[in-house]
Amino acid sequence: MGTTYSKEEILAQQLQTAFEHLITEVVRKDTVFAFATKEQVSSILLYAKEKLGYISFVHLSCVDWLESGEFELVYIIWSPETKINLFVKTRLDRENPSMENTDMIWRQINTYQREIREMFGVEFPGFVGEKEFILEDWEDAPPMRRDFDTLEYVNDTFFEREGREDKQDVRERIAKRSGEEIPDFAKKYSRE
Amino acid sequence: MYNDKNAQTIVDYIQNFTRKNSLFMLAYGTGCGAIELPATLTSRYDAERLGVRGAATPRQADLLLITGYLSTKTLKRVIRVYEQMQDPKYVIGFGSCTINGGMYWDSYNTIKLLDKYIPVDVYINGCMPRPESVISGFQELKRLIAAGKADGAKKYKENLEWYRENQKKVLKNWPLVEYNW
Amino acid sequence: MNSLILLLILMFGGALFAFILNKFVPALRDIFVVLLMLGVSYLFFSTGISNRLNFDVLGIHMQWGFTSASYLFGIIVVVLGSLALIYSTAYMKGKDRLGYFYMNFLFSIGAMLGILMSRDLISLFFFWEIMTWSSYFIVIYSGNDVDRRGLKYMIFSAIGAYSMLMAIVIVNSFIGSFLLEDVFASIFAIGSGYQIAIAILLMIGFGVKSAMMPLHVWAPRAYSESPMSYTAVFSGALSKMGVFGFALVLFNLVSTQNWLINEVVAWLAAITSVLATFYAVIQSDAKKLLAYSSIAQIGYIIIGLASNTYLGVMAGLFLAVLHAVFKSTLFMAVGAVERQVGTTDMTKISGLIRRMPWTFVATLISIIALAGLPPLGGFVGKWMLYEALITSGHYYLVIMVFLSSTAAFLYSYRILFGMFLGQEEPEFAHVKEAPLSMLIPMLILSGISVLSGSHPGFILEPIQSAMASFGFQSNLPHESWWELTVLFNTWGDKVALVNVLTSIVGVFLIALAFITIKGYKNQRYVTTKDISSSGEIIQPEDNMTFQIDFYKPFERAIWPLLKRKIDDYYTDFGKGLEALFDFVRRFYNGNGQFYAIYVMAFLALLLIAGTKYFGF
Amino acid sequence: MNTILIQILGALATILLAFIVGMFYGGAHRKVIARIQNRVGPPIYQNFIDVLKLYSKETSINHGVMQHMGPVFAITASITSLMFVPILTDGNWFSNLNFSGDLVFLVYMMVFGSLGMALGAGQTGNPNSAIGVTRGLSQMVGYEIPFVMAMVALMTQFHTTSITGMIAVQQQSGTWLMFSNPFAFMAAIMAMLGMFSYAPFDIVTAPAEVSSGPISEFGGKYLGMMMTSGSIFAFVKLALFVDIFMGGASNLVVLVIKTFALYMIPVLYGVISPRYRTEQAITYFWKWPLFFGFIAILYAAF
Amino acid sequence: MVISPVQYIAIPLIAAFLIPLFGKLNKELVRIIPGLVLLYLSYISVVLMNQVISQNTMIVEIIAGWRPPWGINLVFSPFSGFLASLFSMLGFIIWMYTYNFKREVEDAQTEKFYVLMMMLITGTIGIVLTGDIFNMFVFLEITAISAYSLTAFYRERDGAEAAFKYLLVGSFASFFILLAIVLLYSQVGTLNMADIAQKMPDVNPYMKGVILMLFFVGFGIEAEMFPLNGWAPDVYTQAPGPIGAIFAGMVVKAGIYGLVRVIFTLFDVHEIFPLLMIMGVITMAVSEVIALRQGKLKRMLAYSSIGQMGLVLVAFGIGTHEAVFAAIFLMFNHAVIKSLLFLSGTYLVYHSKEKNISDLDGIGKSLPFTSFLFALGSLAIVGLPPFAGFWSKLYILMAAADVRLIAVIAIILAVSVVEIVYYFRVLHRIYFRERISTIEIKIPSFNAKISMLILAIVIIVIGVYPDLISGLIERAATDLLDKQHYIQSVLSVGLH
Repeated sequence: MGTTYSKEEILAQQLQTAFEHLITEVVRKDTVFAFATKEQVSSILLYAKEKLGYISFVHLSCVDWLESGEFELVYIIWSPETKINLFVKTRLDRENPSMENTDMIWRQINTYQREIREMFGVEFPGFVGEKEFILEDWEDAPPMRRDFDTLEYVNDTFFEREGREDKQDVRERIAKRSGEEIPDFAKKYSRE
Repeated sequence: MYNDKNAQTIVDYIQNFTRKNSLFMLAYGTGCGAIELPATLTSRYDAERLGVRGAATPRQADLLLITGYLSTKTLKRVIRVYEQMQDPKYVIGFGSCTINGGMYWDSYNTIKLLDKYIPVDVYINGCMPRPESVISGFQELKRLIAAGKADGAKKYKENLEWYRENQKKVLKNWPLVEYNW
Repeated sequence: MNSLILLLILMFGGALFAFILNKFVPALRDIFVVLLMLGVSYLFFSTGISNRLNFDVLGIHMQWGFTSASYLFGIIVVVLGSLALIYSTAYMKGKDRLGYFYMNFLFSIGAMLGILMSRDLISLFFFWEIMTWSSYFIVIYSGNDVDRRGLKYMIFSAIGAYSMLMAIVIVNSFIGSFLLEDVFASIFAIGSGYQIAIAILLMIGFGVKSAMMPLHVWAPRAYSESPMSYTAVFSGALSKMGVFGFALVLFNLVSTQNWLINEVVAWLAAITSVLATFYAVIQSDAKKLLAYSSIAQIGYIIIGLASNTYLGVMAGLFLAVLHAVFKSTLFMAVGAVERQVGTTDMTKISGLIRRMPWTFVATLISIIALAGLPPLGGFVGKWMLYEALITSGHYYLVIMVFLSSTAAFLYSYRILFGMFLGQEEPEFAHVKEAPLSMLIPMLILSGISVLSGSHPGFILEPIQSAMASFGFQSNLPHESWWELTVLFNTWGDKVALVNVLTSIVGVFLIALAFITIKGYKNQRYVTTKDISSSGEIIQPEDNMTFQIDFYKPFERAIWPLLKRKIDDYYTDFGKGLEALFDFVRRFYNGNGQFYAIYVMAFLALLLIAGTKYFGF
Repeated sequence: MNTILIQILGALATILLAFIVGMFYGGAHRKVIARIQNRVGPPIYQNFIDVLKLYSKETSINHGVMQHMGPVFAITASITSLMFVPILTDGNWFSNLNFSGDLVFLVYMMVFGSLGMALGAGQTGNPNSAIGVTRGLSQMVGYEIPFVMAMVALMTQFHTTSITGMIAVQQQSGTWLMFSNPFAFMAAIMAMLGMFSYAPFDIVTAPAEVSSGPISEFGGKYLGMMMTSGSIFAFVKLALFVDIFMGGASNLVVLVIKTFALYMIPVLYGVISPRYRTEQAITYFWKWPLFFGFIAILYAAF
Repeated sequence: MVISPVQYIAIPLIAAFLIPLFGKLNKELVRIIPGLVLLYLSYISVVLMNQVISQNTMIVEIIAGWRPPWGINLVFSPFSGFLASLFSMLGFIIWMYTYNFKREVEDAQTEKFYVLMMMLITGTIGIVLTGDIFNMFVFLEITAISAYSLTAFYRERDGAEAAFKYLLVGSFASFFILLAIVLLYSQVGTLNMADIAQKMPDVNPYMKGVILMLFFVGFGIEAEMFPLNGWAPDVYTQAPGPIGAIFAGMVVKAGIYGLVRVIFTLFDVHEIFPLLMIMGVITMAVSEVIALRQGKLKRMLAYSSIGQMGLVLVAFGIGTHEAVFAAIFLMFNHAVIKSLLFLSGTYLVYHSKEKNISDLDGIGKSLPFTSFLFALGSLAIVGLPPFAGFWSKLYILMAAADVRLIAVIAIILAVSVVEIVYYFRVLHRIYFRERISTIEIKIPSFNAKISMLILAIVIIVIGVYPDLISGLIERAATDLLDKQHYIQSVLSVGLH
């Protein structure tokens, strides 16, 4: 028909043919998003690694979508042939978040999972790893969740030296300087 | 030995002389301040001419140098290392973070005030202190030693319970086996 | 009755009786064997060397009786045998087939005494074979992997024994007598080719038992997998039978024209000791380590004997005695650890020093003796060996010995560290010191090691008389044994052992007093978990001991030497043979017609060829 | 009685001499390194201060009796070796016991300390100690062989195994043995680089890798005694080399000059060298030094 | 009753025919009668041997009044007497073993078994005792026919096949020997062996060669010489255990007796000795290495037996007095030891269908006594002191060394190593494996134990004190080598 597809579109189509109901989006050059369900993630990763040549694991991160009550896990993988970053995104319920363990696909996922478990409290059932990664003996809520109040915790836990002047929340000032609005939902968690 | 500052015996004098002129330093370099130490120790500033030299393990060391912020996780190690050192021993806090938390004043994971947890003989201010300041800190410590006033270890021994209480406030599940005290 | 016969009857009859006793009254078995062995020891010491017994079997004239040389080895055998049996009573407690074990144990000790009292080659061989199979039965006692390990031992022993037998019958065909005296007297009258062949064949036989390269492949596993109480005797005394045989051959059957044999033997022994030491270094199992170490040490002994100088032979025999002493102590100590802890894998155990202090002391003393450090006995032997080799011009040989004994420091340290030092683990907190009947033999033997370091005279005196029987006249001053404390080499250089001892002990005590008194009040013990580990906090259950790949850097450095083991060549050879045998087997294809054809063909062949070649 | 008194006093004087000289040499070592790195460096007496401070440190913990005895083994070895090395060729004062030992004995005595130390280090349970010890022992196998080859070459060449005999040979012939058998000297000197464990053969105590290796659990008086022992031992090695290769010394000044000159070889070689891994060190010793040793023996024997 | 060598032949032959009759009277008698007969034979052996040795003669028994060289005669010389005594005593021990053996088979079978066994023993004893070459052939046929039947005793396919192979090859043997006898008779005109020996120098050398070759092959088949021994492994494997012992202990020995009697006495040609020795070496080497690769116990024992026979042939082939002494000693030792191995081995694989060595795993715990005796036999057969096998091997080696046959010594010793390997492999399985096989275990009956124990005691006693029988063997060797004495003794009988 004469239509030529870019390599990103080819990838998107490949993924869509392989997985039903998978939403893909070509964001920009060399970047493709795939919005998967929780169950699909591991098979997409495996498929991409084994069949499509996405042999390099770049990153696994977590986003706290407090307002919609969800965590979003983003797996970023990369192929040395096509040079495309494939973002596989999935959303978890914020109540008792849990995700399939995928560290058998790439061993380095282990480290990211440890971090996410500690910082966000996302559980990975069946996952073997050292119990503590960064926070030893942490008893509070996971600190990277947006509803965790850092200042209150600091005041409760640590000693402060008297007479320190520069101790204040600078977010308002930064927002003013750059001319941005602090969104309403964020104000709720503001220190002031 | 330290109780009467004005009356040093000749033995004390010799001891203090050797101690101040031979400081085996254990640099606890977790913070960013560790980058200043190579400069301090090598050709440009040459701390070795003052008798300061690196020690590899706390057993051999006299001086614990804490270079910068301490997270709760590293605090545990620092206490451990400090307790493994043998008397007489001195601590230098290095940089603003050890003094008042510095830029990490509202971090959930770094301590703000080092001398609540272990006794600090000398603080060196700055973020970061340059090698000149570090050497000046060494000189201050030497002055204290010569005067018999660098008695942090003794304070720690005497007020151990107070220190422990503070330490345990941060380190929830007290992890240290009580080997040394 | 002649006490020699009584000795043998007691040993062999006692062995059978122990077996039967075990069936009916197991409780008395231990007491019986120990008493029997003590009685035999008493009998042995009261026998002396002048007793001779002559008799004929099948028209072969035989003679029994100890010479001063064999008496020296006999002392090793009975002393080690008694101590090892005392040790056994505790070590073997609760294992099965004890009747079998003790029977073969006593058999092999009896056979060793038999070998030593043989003054003719046939009874020597007779007892040699008894020793072989009785030790073989103990080697396979543990029952694991007998097909490979046991067979290897048996095959090599058989090869050795049969080469001996071949030499024996050839000697007899020339001389017409099996008596050692006759053989020694007239060996040089026969053709020099046969002379050399006889010496070599005999040395193959003795070389197998003393585990000399390339006949050593049976030894590591045979030593390491026998019960340790027997390995003490196995490595300490039984391998010395090979040394005894070497002494007989080298001093009596090799003429001075054939000095090359001496050199070749010495070099083979040197290579043995170097390679075995290297293998010992890379072992991680204490028993195997000691097994390789034994091979290496016997290498030194044979080098000493083969050097054929007064000092060298004295060094060889001294080391033979001392090796029996310290190596059996070490095997006993390892056995004690095995019994108390359950394993000898040094990657698993660590930090037993406070649990088993006396075992540690015995091990430490024996290791110092093994490593040849002054002021213990090992140094005396090593010193004599080096000086003998240097003064007799074996320059490169002495380097080999030095290489081997320097590398021996590595495994010496390994075994002390692996078992006793390192971190003390909670899983070994329950471990108790070995029972007294195991400790006493070890400590007695350690005492001998210590005493021999400064006053070696009490060992050198019997060695002197043994050497006189080999034709080396004593040049030591005739002093009481406690006065013999200065060793000389032929260039007149000396080492004064008492000065050494005084200096070491004096400085050691002063320094120890100083370091102990200084700050005595503040002195305190901290556990091995309290170590500086870059701040990491070691929990009691963490084991930080460095045990795996202990000498990896060294292993890398010597890797080219270790790439291929001699064992592999033998295995390949064996496989090739079996394939060949399978081929031969096809001859019997099970078909009757073929068999009939064979018969006809054979007859035809005979009829055709017979007239031609058999000349009717 | 008088001779015994002189012997004891002489022994004490020897120890003191060895200690002082060794300490100053240690200071000089640090100073030389500093100057080469364009630093001022510590004063030359810095090592005395360090040792005194270590002895004056108060708390002393140990992990058991072997650790307690480790430094004692070390100092026993150094002092006993010292006793058997002739310090001066003339006079009674520094002769000690050197008439009753020989080179083979000395070679073994020198190992004694390392093994004793290794036992002490082993008991601390520190993995770094054990790693350091294994490296040290492996390296020892490396350098002992060329050293012994050199010694054997000299022994065979001059038909004596004692040091006094070697000195006598040199005094008779008037030539130093380093010229009589230069190959042996080469081998021995290269082995000496390893014996001193300075760079490039300092992987045993590499502070950044194994946190000072065997001594990582030793502090206070233990470390002090080890430094003492190390200084004495350095002196012993130097005196031994001077005796064997450089004709001995007739008085203390000559002794100091000769030993210092010799000492500068490992120091200067170390300053400009990076660090070898253990197997590299072993192969280093088993290449050229071994070759020289081989040649030396051939040269001596024929 | 006057004791005479004739009784060796007559009594068991009569007993063999009477056994079925006694079987009608009492079933137990069938089992008892052979024992009594063999006991009596053992008794007369002792008496006759004593007589022969002490008077330094040989007993020549004339049958039917015809004096040699015309009639058939029996010669009880030290050599043949020794073998006859050995056969009768061994026969008695084996009978003791068989007394309760296979009680489950039907009575008719038992009768047949004993009839055949008696005939077999009669035949073997006849071979060694007879002084007439044709008579020897007759006894050989008696032996062979009963052996064929016994091989197929179990009436199984494999047994029948083995028997058929034996029959096939055995008939060649009979044919060759008969042919040789015919040719010989045509040359010398007599069948008496002493007479033949006397007249042998007159025979045409070419005919002599042919006849000797025919004898060589014929007796070689019976003596299991390579490559004529194809029948042997199957027969040993398929025959009942005690019969295997009889084969190894007697039948083969009788074959060897025939061979050496023909070679040493009749022909006395020394040119054949190297051939004998070479064939012995090949037999030994080939069969021992094949034994190494066997997976079945009895087959292994069979090959081992062949190997030992090879060794005997080597010793005879050396031909010196010492060698012959060693050979006879080895024949004795082998008869005893191999019988012990067959007897004990039979119980070890009693219920096993395949008789695989792997079925022996861990049997040492279940059958301690039998296993122990098997182990003892193994140690003895490979020639380890202090057991009997050692001395005979030693003597063979000494004899070989005396004539500088170094290569032969080396081969014998190398083969001994192979022997050690396969016997010890079996011992390992017996003692050091876990028992996994579910095959039922048969405990030996008391009499079987006693019989095996007797053999074991003989082995140990001879091993420790070989002089016990060395005198007899010495005389036997002298007898075999002293041809003139044999001729004179036989031919002078009845002359006075």
